[in-house]
Amino acid sequence: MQDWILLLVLLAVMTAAYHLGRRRAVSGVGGPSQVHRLHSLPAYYGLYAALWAGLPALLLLALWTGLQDQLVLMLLQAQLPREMTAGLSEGRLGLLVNDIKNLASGAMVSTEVSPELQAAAAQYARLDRLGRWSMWVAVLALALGCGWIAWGRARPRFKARNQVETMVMAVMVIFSSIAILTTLGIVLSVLFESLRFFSMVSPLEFFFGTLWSPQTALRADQVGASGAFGAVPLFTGTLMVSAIAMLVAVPIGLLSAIYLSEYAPRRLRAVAKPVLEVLAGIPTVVYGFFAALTVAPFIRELGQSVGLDVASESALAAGLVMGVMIIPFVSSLSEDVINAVPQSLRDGSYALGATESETIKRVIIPAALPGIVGGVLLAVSRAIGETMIVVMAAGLAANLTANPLDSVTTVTVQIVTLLTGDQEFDSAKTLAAFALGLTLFAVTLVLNVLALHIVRKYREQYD
Amino acid sequence: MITTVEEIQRSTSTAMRSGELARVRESRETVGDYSVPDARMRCRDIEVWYGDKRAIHGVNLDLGRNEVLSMIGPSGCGKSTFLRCLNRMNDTIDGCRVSGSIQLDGEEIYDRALDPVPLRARVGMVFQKPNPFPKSIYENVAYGPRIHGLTTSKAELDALVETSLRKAGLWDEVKDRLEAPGTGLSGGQQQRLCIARTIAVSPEVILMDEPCSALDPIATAIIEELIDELRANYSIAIVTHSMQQAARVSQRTAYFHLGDLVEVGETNQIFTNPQHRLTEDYITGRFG
Amino acid sequence: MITTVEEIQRSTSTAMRSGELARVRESRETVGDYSVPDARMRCRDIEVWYGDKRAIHGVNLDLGRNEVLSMIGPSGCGKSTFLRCLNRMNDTIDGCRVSGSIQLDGEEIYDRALDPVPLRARVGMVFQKPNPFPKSIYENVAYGPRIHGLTTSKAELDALVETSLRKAGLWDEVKDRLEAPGTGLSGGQQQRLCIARTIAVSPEVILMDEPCSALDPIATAIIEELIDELRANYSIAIVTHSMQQAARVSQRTAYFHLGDLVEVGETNQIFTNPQHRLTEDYITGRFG
Amino acid sequence: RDSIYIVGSSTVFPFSTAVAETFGRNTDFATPKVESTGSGGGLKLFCAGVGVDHPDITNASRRMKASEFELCQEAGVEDITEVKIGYDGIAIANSREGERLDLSLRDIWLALAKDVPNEAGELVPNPYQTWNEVNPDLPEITIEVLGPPPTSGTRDAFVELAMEGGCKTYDFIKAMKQEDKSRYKAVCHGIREDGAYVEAGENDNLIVQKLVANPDALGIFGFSFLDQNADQVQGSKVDGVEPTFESIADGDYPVSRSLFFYVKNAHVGTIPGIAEFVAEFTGEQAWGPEGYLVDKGLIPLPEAMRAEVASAAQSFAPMSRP
Amino acid sequence: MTDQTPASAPHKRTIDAVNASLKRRRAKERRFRRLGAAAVALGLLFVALLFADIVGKGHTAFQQTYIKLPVVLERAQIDPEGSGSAEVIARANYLGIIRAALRAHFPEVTARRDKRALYQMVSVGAPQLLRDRVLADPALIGTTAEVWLLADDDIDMVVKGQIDRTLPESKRRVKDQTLGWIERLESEGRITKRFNTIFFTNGTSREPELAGIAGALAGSFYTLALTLLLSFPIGVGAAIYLEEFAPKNRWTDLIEVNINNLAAVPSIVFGLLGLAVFIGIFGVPRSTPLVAALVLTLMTLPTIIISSRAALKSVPPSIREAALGVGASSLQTQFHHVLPLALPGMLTGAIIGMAQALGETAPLLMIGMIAFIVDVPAGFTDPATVLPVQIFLWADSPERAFVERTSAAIMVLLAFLILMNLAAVLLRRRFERRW
Ligand SMILES: Nc1ncnc2c1ncn2[C@@H]1O[C@H](COP(=O)(O)OP(=O)(O)OP(=O)(O)O)[C@@H](O)[C@H]1O
Ligand SMILES: Nc1ncnc2c1ncn2[C@@H]1O[C@H](COP(=O)(O)OP(=O)(O)OP(=O)(O)O)[C@@H](O)[C@H]1O
Ligand SMILES: [Mg+2]
Ligand SMILES: [Mg+2]
Ligand SMILES: O=P([O-])([O-])[O-]
Repeated sequence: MQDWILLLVLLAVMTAAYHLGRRRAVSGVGGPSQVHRLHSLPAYYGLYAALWAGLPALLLLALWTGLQDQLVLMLLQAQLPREMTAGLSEGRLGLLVNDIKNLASGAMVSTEVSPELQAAAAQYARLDRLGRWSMWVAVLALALGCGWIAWGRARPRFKARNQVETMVMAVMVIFSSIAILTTLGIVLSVLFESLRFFSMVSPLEFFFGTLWSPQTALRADQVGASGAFGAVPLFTGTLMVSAIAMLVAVPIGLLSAIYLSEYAPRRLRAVAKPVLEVLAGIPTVVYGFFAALTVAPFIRELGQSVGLDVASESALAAGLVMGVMIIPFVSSLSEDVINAVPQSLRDGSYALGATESETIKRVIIPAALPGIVGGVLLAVSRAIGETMIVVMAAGLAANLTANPLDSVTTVTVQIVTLLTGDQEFDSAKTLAAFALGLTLFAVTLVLNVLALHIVRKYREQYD
Repeated sequence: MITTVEEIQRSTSTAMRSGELARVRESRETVGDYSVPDARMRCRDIEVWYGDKRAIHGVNLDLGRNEVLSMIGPSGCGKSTFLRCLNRMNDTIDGCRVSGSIQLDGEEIYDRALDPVPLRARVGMVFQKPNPFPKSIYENVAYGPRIHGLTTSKAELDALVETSLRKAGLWDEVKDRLEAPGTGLSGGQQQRLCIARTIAVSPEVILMDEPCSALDPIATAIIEELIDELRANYSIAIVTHSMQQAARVSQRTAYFHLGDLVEVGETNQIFTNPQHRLTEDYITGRFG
Repeated sequence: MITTVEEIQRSTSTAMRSGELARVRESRETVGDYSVPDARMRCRDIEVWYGDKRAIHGVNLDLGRNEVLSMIGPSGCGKSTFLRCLNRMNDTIDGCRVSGSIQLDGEEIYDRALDPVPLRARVGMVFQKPNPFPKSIYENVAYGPRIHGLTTSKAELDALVETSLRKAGLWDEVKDRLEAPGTGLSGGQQQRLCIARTIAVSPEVILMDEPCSALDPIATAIIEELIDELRANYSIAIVTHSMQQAARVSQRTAYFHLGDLVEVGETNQIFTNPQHRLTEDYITGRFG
Repeated sequence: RDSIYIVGSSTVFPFSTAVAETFGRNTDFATPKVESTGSGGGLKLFCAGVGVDHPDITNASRRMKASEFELCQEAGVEDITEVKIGYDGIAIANSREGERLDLSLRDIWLALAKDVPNEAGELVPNPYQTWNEVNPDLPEITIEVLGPPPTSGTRDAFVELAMEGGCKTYDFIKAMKQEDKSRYKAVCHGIREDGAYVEAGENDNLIVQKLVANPDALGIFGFSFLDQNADQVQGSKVDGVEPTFESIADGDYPVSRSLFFYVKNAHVGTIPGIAEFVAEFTGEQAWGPEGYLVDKGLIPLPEAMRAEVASAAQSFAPMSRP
Repeated sequence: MTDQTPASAPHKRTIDAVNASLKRRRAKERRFRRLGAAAVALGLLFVALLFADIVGKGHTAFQQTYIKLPVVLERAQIDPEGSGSAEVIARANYLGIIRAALRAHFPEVTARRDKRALYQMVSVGAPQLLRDRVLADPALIGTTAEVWLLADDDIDMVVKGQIDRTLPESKRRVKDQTLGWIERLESEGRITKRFNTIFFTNGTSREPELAGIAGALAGSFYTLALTLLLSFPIGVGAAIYLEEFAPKNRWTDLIEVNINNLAAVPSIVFGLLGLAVFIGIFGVPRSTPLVAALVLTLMTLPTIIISSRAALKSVPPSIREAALGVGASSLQTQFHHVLPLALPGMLTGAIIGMAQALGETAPLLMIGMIAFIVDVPAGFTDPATVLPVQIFLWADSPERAFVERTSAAIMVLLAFLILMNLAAVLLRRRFERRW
């Protein structure tokens, strides 16, 4: 609660710093009529002061709120009477402290309240208050101090714009590096388990084996008939399901995008685009039920009526429904970039006697290609990462097959089932999930590198 | 030394003369004979609106066979707008409405049943701002012939591309980088590329919106020679700001002013003996 | 009647004369004095590459104070490229590299430490293709003054916008639709809008790439008058295809040919007595 | 933290949450937070240590394993109370539009095992395609059984009770148990992978719906789903016994398993409400034959056992090493 | 069409060629256009189909069955001392009162077993509701009031026709006896269906008739608000930097590929990351909107970055030149000119990314969001669950009544999605333009 107030106060300090910085810069050149003699616009001097007043203090605030509790508890533990803490393990101490906290905050306590406990609770409340007050003081002092220094710098020759832009740029660089850090985090969080997995199962078997059998012993007292970790069927399954999904999503999505941006009346476009986007937000459970209970039986009956043997779970059913789900990735993103192709290019083509469709196919699509590929890549990515639909409609059997009417499973599905079922963290089985994750990561990386090169090759720069 | 539009307008109220001549000189109707016998294109009562703004006020004008018609007039007077009506290019502008009748060889082009595709294949256009496709130079020129299926073999297409680029005077500059993107050309080169692109489909009527604005005299000469040559078979309407150019290439000239077609007539006559005061003011304000 | 580039080149081998004169006439170095005392901008050994293609081959050229320098040359010879070096506009083109030294008032502009932002505020540019912002006409002109804090009140800004538009000869045409989008103007109007936008920030050096290409004679005259007026305080480099215009507005003229600066000198001298054969061919190929 | 933190089995989740809710409603304590992590995942979290950040109770649809107990001990989770709360019947059901089957354990094993004995008594890959090949009394329909994946506790129980039960009826295999335990397990626990057994994920509602759509298929799922969907699916008799509350509670129906929860004794008395929660769970109004858990599909323990377990649980008698 | 002299051979060729192929080209054009229209129609059809399916299954959940009984609210039982204190009134045995009312209405039911079945017709939540009613209106004490009591989910299912009364008894959960009581109550006009407010005000529950979506809704709200707050600025900032400022070299290629690749990482792996980093290292509390938002931010970032970059790419370079040419700094150029033009595409990215985040369950599995949490969260660090997880859990519940509630929850989620997107969609429409 208090933190919110502090945040508001900080905001007020920033606003004040903005105005003061601005004022100082303006008066430095002798009033508003002389602002052109400033290096930058007055607002930049204000922003500079405000950013300096705000950012370090915010950082401190974030750090402090993260650490305050631990600090207070440490202090509290140090001050607890000997007899209370004697012989307690760290975890139990934590429980004791929890009791004290509960008592202090007026929540229910588990045991009778002894006077010592009462005293400790009071002490805790004191410490907590102290911590909060020192936080206020520290944060505000930092804000005022930094703000004052920044304010002092707001002299006419000071390159405020450059400074502010450097700060903004730094923030953007930090933002960009989040992607890298995420990757790093992902790799690190699967790497060690993967290595452990590969120490149990030979990579050769994993990468080239064609039999994936989850029926391995998960526990010492459970023995499976076959334990095979050949990941090939999983990758072919992933490939097939994603390919089917793309076969649905890319034509429908792209054609929708084209129709909406080039042919459709405005009104339709304004409605249809957001409506299609809803497809991306329907929970996958819903798609899963739809695929398993509506599409799969339909395909099965259709197949049987023409004499085909269709498994009740088929890659086709899962792929089709997944394709529907990712339509908006293709349609909306493509629509935006198609819409952004300058009208002059359309005019140039029409003036030569091209029909709309020729213009679209030969001029607009090539010009919008990088963006379209971006959308398609996102869609593929989503297809690869999707689980629920596949589990519900394509089953879990790792068949190495090229028949879309067979049941297949995908890498992601296996990862999820292995990680959410009954697990044991030192059996090859659960570890396989990590190895699969890492491998998938590597495979998609290679595919993305290829995609980047292809896009580079066909990129057309207009204007 | 200079006559601004403002000054011209101010002078309207002061420099009045009397009688028939004065009436012609201040006419609200088009001065001169806007019709030609056996016209290729015949425009009647054209009005163009951009939203609420009327850009063209009831213009009548014919484009004859084998003639070059030049359109002149101060910037913003509606030349491009009018030109874009002739192949229904205005259809692509949101909020632009065209009324009146435009006939190509006796056929109403704003007829709902009419397909603009063959129309635009017959009435080609070079835009005021060069707009090459973001494709290779070769593809830019080959685009039209390809979609219309004008050639049957790669060799034929190559030859057509070469002739078109040659005619536009661009061949020598680009012959060894036909695969380079058309957008990486200089301004004047882009303009010539767009001309080459248009003539590659041999339209019957060619509309050119300031085709030489970014060209040096030599390139201009090449284009003018091209226009002269094309006239043998085609009809050409050209917007230009250079009265010298209008005089050099066109047989008839139309003078537009603030959305009105003020005067139209033989090029010679317009430049030597303009009837309307506005035309005269414009012509005599000429430099060079 | 016509001299194509090709013919010029062919003639090179045939029409050789001997002696000093011949050497000048066929010189590979720039003919004429490219430097001026107390230059505003001083360019030395400028080379520009687009990828592997060299568009400018070692050009030396000065731009003096209070002078108008015009650059002429056949389309594609590198005029725009050179002009864009002067305010580091080429930085924005992928794969474009510039080498050599360019100084503005003695300061190296390609210095890594130099901030291109104030540089571009000091060296303004009007581009060859008009590129108004997709904002209102008013915002187009007001943008520069706003970001540089040139005005302190709305009234002042309004006044500045009006003066700039007036100077560019556009005020009367747009005064009652200042809120209309700048992209909905005619070609020539857009060009003038871009000129107004540039002069609104009163740069010290103005680079104009064919500023009058889409303008009628009257509007051209207004711009030329503007240039003449600006010269009193500023330096101006102008690319033009109209030799008449170059003769009218500029004190010095530079002739470019295929990436080389072939000749530079007093405008009078260049047009009456060109030294280099290429210059002469270009000048005498003139029409009108 | 002033509320109880429970993790563990998804099978016990419906019961645990029902108790949690009632407990929250009827006492002044905060409603416990119950996470569904699976038995293994729950025990992993549970055994990570003592302290506010660690769960107080974990549910399991099987008994804690020795290795897990070790893990707990190492992390200082020494005293653990084990509470067995009842049974979960595992139904083998099909659509009401199909014929009700009467299966023996041996039929089940023969239909689903990876390898089955041929006439000569040698183990060969399972050749059976229809039920009547397994047992001439059964109808001639294709063997297609939708069941949980190997990561599920239900699957383990099914394998141990139904498959192994059927497998043991062959004496030569039973004999194997002494000689070669792992081979015995491999034979009895191996489920065929040729498509007759369809791993259908853990959503039992989905299996029910799939059975309705496909009357020839059989499905394996928890008894509560059979109870709730009695109008659509019917449970096959196993060894002549129909799956009902009574038959499962009496132990007549052979395929059922025990459900448990484990309490971290160290947290009792420090996290408010644990003792009261355990009392609620082990009270007759909850787990008795007329308690609300029965409505949720829990099969209660026999009366004597309930009394015994309840008193042990409420006194938090630590379990011994399993 | 033309009757030109043979001299005009070339153009004759053109128009002839055009006319010769026109029919075919027009047919192609029509086909293409129809294909486009069909694609849009198909897409919309899918939406309609899914909606119809969901609404068809779920709309009944917005109604709930109540049973009207005369309830004797004796002062002696509720407030014996007549203190009128809320605390005393709250303590009273309302379960007993309700049971007594049932017994009084069905005096013929005497066997223990039958009585139990009778009591079960009323929801276990009914006493609490009665208590609230009495607390709100203490004047009721001492009277016999006709009270609408919340019915049990089985009764609800029968009344709504989800349980077929014509089936033989053995195939139904509701036995003949109960059915008889229901029919009697119906004939007496003592059964009604009312708007199900409980569904919108309660947290989850194991009793379908008491289960509500409020907790999950609040959880989703906090989670997505935070996700949007983090992912949009970060995504757009990163996109601008990478597209416009970063030097184009191997390193930035690597980043680009890397971001594309992150989009392909299965969402559950982000859950692993969140578990290891946010919970494991930074000590963010489990099962909270905070940790969920952090994980979902990482998951949606690639979507936003990629679409933002595509949008930035499609802004014509001449706009940038124009701004730079009047001396705008590159950052000003971006924020004043490029960003507004690219905004529609960026918003699309945000819309899709947020939609995905709203519907995602898998990564939340790893960070303790699959949980039974009754209390409605009031902040970013309260234990919470989110809509898709609630849907996932309800879909996995055996009770028949949860089927319609699952669909109803999906409807709520979709309504949430549409509301969430509305602002973005309107904003996007404002900024869309062609040039
Ligand atoms: N972005 C680019 N990429 C590659 N080559 C280019 C690019 N821009 C220009 N060029 C080439 O560089 C040369 C010089 O171009 P520049 O635009 O400077 O010519 P210019 O003198 O301005 O011609 P014009 O009068 O036609 O505008 C030309 O050959 C042109 O094709
Ligand atoms: N898309 C548009 N929307 C609104 N008004 C427009 C649009 N295009 C042109 N106009 C207006 O219509 C009038 C005529 O424009 P047009 O482009 O025809 O002029 P123009 O004669 O070609 O001029 P220029 O010589 O400058 O190219 C001008 O006032 C212009 O501002
Ligand atoms: Mg025009
Ligand atoms: Mg140029
Ligand atoms: O979640 P389970 O361990 O009971 O399958």
